[in-house]
Amino acid sequence: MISIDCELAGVPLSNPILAASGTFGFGKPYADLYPLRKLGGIVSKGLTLNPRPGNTGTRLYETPSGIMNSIGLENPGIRAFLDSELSEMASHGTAVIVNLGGGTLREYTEGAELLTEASLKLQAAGKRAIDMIELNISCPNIKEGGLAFGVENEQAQAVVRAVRRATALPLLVKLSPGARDLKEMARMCEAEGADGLSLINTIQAMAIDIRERRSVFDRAYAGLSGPAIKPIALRMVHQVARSVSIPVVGIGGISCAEDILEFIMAGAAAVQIGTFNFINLRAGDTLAEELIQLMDREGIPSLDDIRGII
Amino acid sequence: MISIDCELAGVPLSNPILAASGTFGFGKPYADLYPLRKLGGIVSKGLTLNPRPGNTGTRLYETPSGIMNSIGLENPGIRAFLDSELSEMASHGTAVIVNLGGGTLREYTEGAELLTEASLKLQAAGKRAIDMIELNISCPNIKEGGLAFGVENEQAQAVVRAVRRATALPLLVKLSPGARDLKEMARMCEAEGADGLSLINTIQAMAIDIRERRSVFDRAYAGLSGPAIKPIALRMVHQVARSVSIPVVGIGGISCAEDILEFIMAGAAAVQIGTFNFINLRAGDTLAEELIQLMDREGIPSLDDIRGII
Amino acid sequence: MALVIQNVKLAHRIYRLTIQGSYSARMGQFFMLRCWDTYPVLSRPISVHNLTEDSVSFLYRVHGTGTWLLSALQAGDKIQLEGPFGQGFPEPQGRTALVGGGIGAAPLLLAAKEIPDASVYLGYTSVPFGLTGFHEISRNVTVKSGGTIVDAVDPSRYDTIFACGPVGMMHSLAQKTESTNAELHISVEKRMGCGIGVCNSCTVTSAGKSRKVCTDGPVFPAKEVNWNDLHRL
Amino acid sequence: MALVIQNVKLAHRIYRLTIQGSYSARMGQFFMLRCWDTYPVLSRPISVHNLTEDSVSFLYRVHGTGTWLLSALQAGDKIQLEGPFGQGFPEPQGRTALVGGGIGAAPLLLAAKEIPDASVYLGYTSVPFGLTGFHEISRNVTVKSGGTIVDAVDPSRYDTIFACGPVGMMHSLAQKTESTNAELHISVEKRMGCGIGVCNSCTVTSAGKSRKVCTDGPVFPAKEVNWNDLHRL
Ligand SMILES: Cc1cc2nc3c(=O)[nH]c(=O)nc-3n(C[C@H](O)[C@H](O)[C@H](O)COP(=O)(O)OP(=O)(O)OC[C@H]3O[C@@H](n4cnc5c(N)ncnc54)[C@H](O)[C@@H]3O)c2cc1C
Ligand SMILES: Cc1cc2nc3c(=O)[nH]c(=O)nc-3n(C[C@H](O)[C@H](O)[C@H](O)COP(=O)(O)OP(=O)(O)OC[C@H]3O[C@@H](n4cnc5c(N)ncnc54)[C@H](O)[C@@H]3O)c2cc1C
Ligand SMILES: Cc1cc2nc3c(=O)[nH]c(=O)nc-3n(C[C@H](O)[C@H](O)[C@H](O)COP(=O)(O)O)c2cc1C
Ligand SMILES: Cc1cc2nc3c(=O)[nH]c(=O)nc-3n(C[C@H](O)[C@H](O)[C@H](O)COP(=O)(O)O)c2cc1C
Ligand code: FES
Ligand code: FES
Repeated sequence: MISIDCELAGVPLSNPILAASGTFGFGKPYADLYPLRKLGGIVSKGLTLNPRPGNTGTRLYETPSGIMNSIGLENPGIRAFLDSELSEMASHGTAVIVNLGGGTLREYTEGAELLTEASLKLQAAGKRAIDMIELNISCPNIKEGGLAFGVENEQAQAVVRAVRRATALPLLVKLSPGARDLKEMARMCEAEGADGLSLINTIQAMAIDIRERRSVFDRAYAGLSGPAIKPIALRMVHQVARSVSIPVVGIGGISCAEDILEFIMAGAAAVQIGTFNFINLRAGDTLAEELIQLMDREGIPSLDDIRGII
Repeated sequence: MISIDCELAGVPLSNPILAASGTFGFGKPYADLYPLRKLGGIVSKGLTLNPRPGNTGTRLYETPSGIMNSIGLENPGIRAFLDSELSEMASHGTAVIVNLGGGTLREYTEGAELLTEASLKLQAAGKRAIDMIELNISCPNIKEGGLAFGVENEQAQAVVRAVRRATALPLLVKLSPGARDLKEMARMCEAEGADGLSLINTIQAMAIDIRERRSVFDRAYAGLSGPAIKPIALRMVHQVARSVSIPVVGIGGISCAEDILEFIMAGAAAVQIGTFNFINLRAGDTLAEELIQLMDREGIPSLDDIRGII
Repeated sequence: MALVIQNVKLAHRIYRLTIQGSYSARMGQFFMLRCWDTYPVLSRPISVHNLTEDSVSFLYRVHGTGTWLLSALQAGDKIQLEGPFGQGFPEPQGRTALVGGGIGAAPLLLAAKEIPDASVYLGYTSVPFGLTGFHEISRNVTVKSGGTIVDAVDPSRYDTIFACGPVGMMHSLAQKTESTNAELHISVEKRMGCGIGVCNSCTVTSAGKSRKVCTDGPVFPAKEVNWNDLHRL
Repeated sequence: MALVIQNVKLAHRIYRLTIQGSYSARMGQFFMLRCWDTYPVLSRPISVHNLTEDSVSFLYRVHGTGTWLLSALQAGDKIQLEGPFGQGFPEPQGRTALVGGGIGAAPLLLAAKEIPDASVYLGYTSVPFGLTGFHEISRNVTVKSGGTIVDAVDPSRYDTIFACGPVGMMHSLAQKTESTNAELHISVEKRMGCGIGVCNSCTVTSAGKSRKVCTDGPVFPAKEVNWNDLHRL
C-alpha cells in the first residue's frame, strides 16, 4: 500500500496536492466538476482586509507554456469571505487555507486577526474552520511600492513578525521569486516563527503589444506562471528546502504526477497546483491517483522515502 | 524605405540581430547554411584564457518551451581561438563579438589583454578583427563559487573595472538574471565605463530525473533559455534600459520579428538570438527581412522611432 | 474527452465543428475547448452554435494557434470540452431581432431555434457563411455582405435585440437603439483563464460593477456596459 | 520544408517515414527533423534509413512527444529537415558484419546497401520490423526475436563490425569483440541541441578526448569510447 497522506504545519492532509491561490476561487465552481476531498487542501484566492476592485485593462495573457496575469488582487474582502464563503469552503472535506494579502502592515495584521477570531469561533462551535493562513508577501499594488514586501528582507520581516503575533493559526509564508536573497528570506521567516513556507509566486514579466505600442497590461509588468517556470521554481524550492527546517510547499508550473515527485524529491512537503487547473479543470480529480500509480511503478512506498533526497 | 541598420557601442551594424554566445560556435557551421552577413553580428562561444573541458554528464535538457544547459564553458581557450578561429570568424562580413568568461579576476584581465593585443595587430594589418568584447560575468564553475560574479554587485564591479582597464575595445557587459539588484548592477557597469550591456543570460533552474532519483545535471542546477523565459527577459531589459544611458542588448527567448520589436520597444539597442538558432538553424537567414516586413506593416520607418517608447 | 463527428470548412478560415454527445445548453452559452495537451496553455471559449440530441456544434474562425489546431481536427479525433458555461441570452420579451456580424453569427443559430419568430440579421465583410442552418430555421433572415448590417436593422420595430459581433458594430447598433424602447443585449469577449469564475481575468464593467464575462456574461445589457473598456479589449 | 510521401506504421510504435527530395548521405549519418513550430523546442536527430534518387526515409520508434508528432504525419504534410549531419560509418575493411538491436536497425539498411556482402544481424525484443528492406538487399540476414542478437554474432569471423542499438547490447558485443581482430564501430546517442557542432551539448569521451556526437560521431570506435559514460546517458 502506497501512502501519500502527509502533514503540513501540524495539519494532516489526505495527500500533498493543494490548489494554489488565485486559481481556485474558494473552490465552489470546481466542486461541481469533482469532489474536492480528492485534494489535500485548497488555498483561497488572495484576500485583503477591505474589498479590492483589481486592475484595469487586460488581466491575462498567454505566453509560450505560460500565462501572465495582472488581476491585482480583486477580492471581496475578508468580512465578505467570512460571511459568505468560508462555511461552504470548509464543507468539502479538505483542508482550508486562506491566502492573506495586504497593502500595509496594519491591513495584514487586522486581516489576520479577523480570520483567526472567526476561525476560533467556528472551532469552538465544533465546525471545520480555517486550517492555515498563507501569508502572501508579494502582492502587487501595495503601499510600499510594488513587490517591495517580498523583495527586501527587512520589510518582509516586519510583516511576518506582525502577522505571526496576530494569529495562532498555522502560518505559511508565501515567498516571491523576486526576493533579493531568497534563502536569507526563508531563514528569516523561520526565525520569525512561520510554520512553513510556500513558493514560488509568479515571476515578474512583461509583454508588449507592438500594434498598440504599449504594454499589454495597464501596470507595466505582470506575473508569469505555468509550465514555463517549473524549472526555475524547482531550483528555488530546492534551495529553500535546504536552508530551513520548516516544511516547504512547492509551487510553479506543476502539471503532472512526475512534476509533483520532482518537487518532493527537491524537498517539498507538499505542492500546489495553480495554472494547471485551467489547463485541466478536473486536474484535482485524478492527480492524487496518478501520483500513487507513479510511485507504485517507481517503487516508492511513501513520500517520506524520497522527500529531499536530492 | 525602412532602415534597420544601427550602431552599438560605436560599432555600426547592418541590422540589430546578433547571434548569442554559446549557440553559434564561431559561426562556421551556420555559414554553410546561409550567408552570415545577414546578421548584424555574431557573438563567439564563451572563451576563457585557458581551454576548459566543460561539465560531465547530461548537458542539455528540454523543458516546456525552453531548454536547460550545463555546458560548463567548454572552449579551446583564447590562444587557440586567436590562432584557428578568429580569421574565419572575421571573414563573414558581420560584426565580431568575443564573449569572454573567466574563473578569476586574472583570468579575465589576461584574456581581455590577449584579445585586445591580437585585435589591434590585425587592425594594424588592415584586417577585420574583434569589434567588441562581451564580458560574461555569470559563468558557472568559477572560483568565487557559482554565479557569484554576476550576483553580487561588489564582485561584479571588480571584474568590470579590471577588464575595462585591460581593453580599449568596445566593451559590453552581459548581465545575469540572478543579479541581486539588476538595476544597481547595470548602473555600476555604466559607471565603470562599459560601452553597453547585454541581458539576460540563462536563468538558473533545475530538473530532476525521478527514475534515477538525482538531478538531471551533474552540477545540480543548469541554465534555462528559450521562448519560456522571454516575458521575464523582456521585463528585465525594460528595467535596465530605463536605468542606464548606455545601449542595452536584449536577449532571451526571441523567436520571431514580433519578439524583436518588443525588445526594441522596451528599450533595446539590438538583440541576440540564442536558442532559436536550434529551433531553426536558418533563423538568421530570414529574421532581418521579416523584421523589415513587420515594420512596414506596422508603419515603423526606423528602429529609432520606437526604441524605448514603452 | 469527446469524439469529433465532423469538422467542415465553410469559408476561408471558417469551420463548423460537430462533437458527439448529449449536451444541454442555453443560447449564448459557451464551452471551453482544447484538442492539445499543455501547449498552448489555455482552453478556448467558443459559443454553442447548434445542439441536437446527440451532438453539439461550434462555428469558429481561425484566429491564432488554438483555433488553427481546432481546424485540423477530423472525424474520429478526440477533443476536450468543458461547459456549458455562462448565462447566455436572457428570455426575450416581445418582438425579437438577432443581429450578427461575421463570426458573431455563431451563437445566434441556437437563439434562432429558441425564438422561432425572431428576425435574423447577418452581416459579413465579404462572403457569407453558415447560412443554411439559419434558412432552415427561420423565414426571416436578412443577409448583407460588405457594408454594415446595422443599417438594415430598425431597432424601433423590436422589443428585444440580441447582438454578437465586432465591438464597433455592436456599439453602433447600441447607439441606434438608444432612442428606442428595444432592450439590446450583447455578447462580449475577453481573454479567459478558467471559464468558471475563479480567476478574475475576464472582468468587464457592467452597471458600474466588476462582472465576469464567463459567469455573469458573456451576454450583458448594452446599456450597462462600458464601451470604452470593450473597445480596448 | 519538404513533403511527406509516406508514413507507415510497421509495428507497435514503429514507423517508416519517407520524404520527397534528392538527398545524398552516407550510411550512419542523421538528419534533424521537426514537424512542429516552436514546441517542443528542439529538433529530433534521426538516422538515415534509406535513400532513393528522389526520397529519403527514416525508421523510428515513438518515444516521447517529438516522435509522437512525427508519427501523426500523413502523405502531403510538410516537414522540416536539416542534414545530413555527422560522419556516419567509416569505410569498412574486409569481411563486415552489421549488428542492430531493435530500432538500432535503422541506420543499417543504408549500410547494407553500401556494403552488399556484409552479414546482417538483427535482434528484437519481440516482433521484428522493417525486415523486407534488408531481405531485398542482402542474402545474409540473421534475425532473432527475444534473447540477445549478440549471441548469434561470432566477431572472430569479421574484420569490421558496425553496431547500433541499446548501450547494453553494444557493450556486450564490444566485450565479445575485444579478444578478436575485428574493428567494432558503434553508433552513439546523446541529447542534441544544434546537430551541427556549435552548442557542445552532445559531447562524449572518445580516446580520452571530448568529442561531439553530432559532428565527430555519431559513430565511434568501440575501443575508444567510455562505456561508463554511455551507460549513464
Ligand atoms: C464567450 C466567448 C465566446 C466565443 N465564441 C466564439 C465562437 O463561437 N466562434 C469563434 O470563432 N470565436 C469565438 N470566440 C472567440 C475565440 O475564443 C477566440 O477567437 C479564440 O480564443 C482565439 O484563440 P486562438 O488560439 O486561435 O488565437 P490566439 O490569439 O493565438 O489566442 C491567444 C489567447 O488569446 C485569447 N483570445 C484571442 N482572441 C480572443 C477573443 N476574441 N476572445 C477571447 N479570448 C481571445 C485566446 O483564448 C488565447 O488565450 C468567443 C470568445 C468568447 C470569450
Ligand atoms: C544520431 C542519432 C540518430 C538517431 N537515430 C534514430 C533513428 O533512426 N530512429 C529512432 O527511432 N531514433 C533515433 N534516435 C533517437 C531519437 O533521436 C530519439 O528517440 C528522439 O529524439 C526522442 O524524441 P521524443 O520527443 O520522442 O522523446 P522525448 O523523450 O520527449 O525527447 C526529449 C528530448 O530528449 C531527446 N532524446 C530523447 N531520447 C533520445 C535519444 N535516445 N537520443 C538522443 N536524444 C534523445 C530528444 O531529442 C528531445 O530533445 C537517434 C538519436 C541520435 C542521437
Ligand atoms: C490568475 C492567477 C491569480 C493568482 N492570484 C494569487 C493570489 O491572489 N495570491 C497568491 O498568493 N498567489 C496568486 N497566484 C499565484 C499562484 O498561486 C501560484 O503561486 C503561481 O501561479 C505559480 O504556480 P503555477 O505555475 O502552478 O500557476 C495567482 C496565479 C494566477 C495564475
Ligand atoms: C547551449 C548554450 C550555451 C551557452 N553558452 C553561453 C556562453 O558561453 N556565454 C554566454 O555568455 N552565454 C551563453 N549562453 C546564453 C545565451 O547566450 C543567451 O544569453 C541565453 O541562452 C538566453 O537567450 P535565448 O533564450 O535566446 O537562448 C548559452 C546558451 C545556451 C543555450
Ligand atoms: S475566465 Fe476565470 S473568472 Fe472568467
Ligand atoms: S548537438 Fe550541438 S554540438 Fe552536438
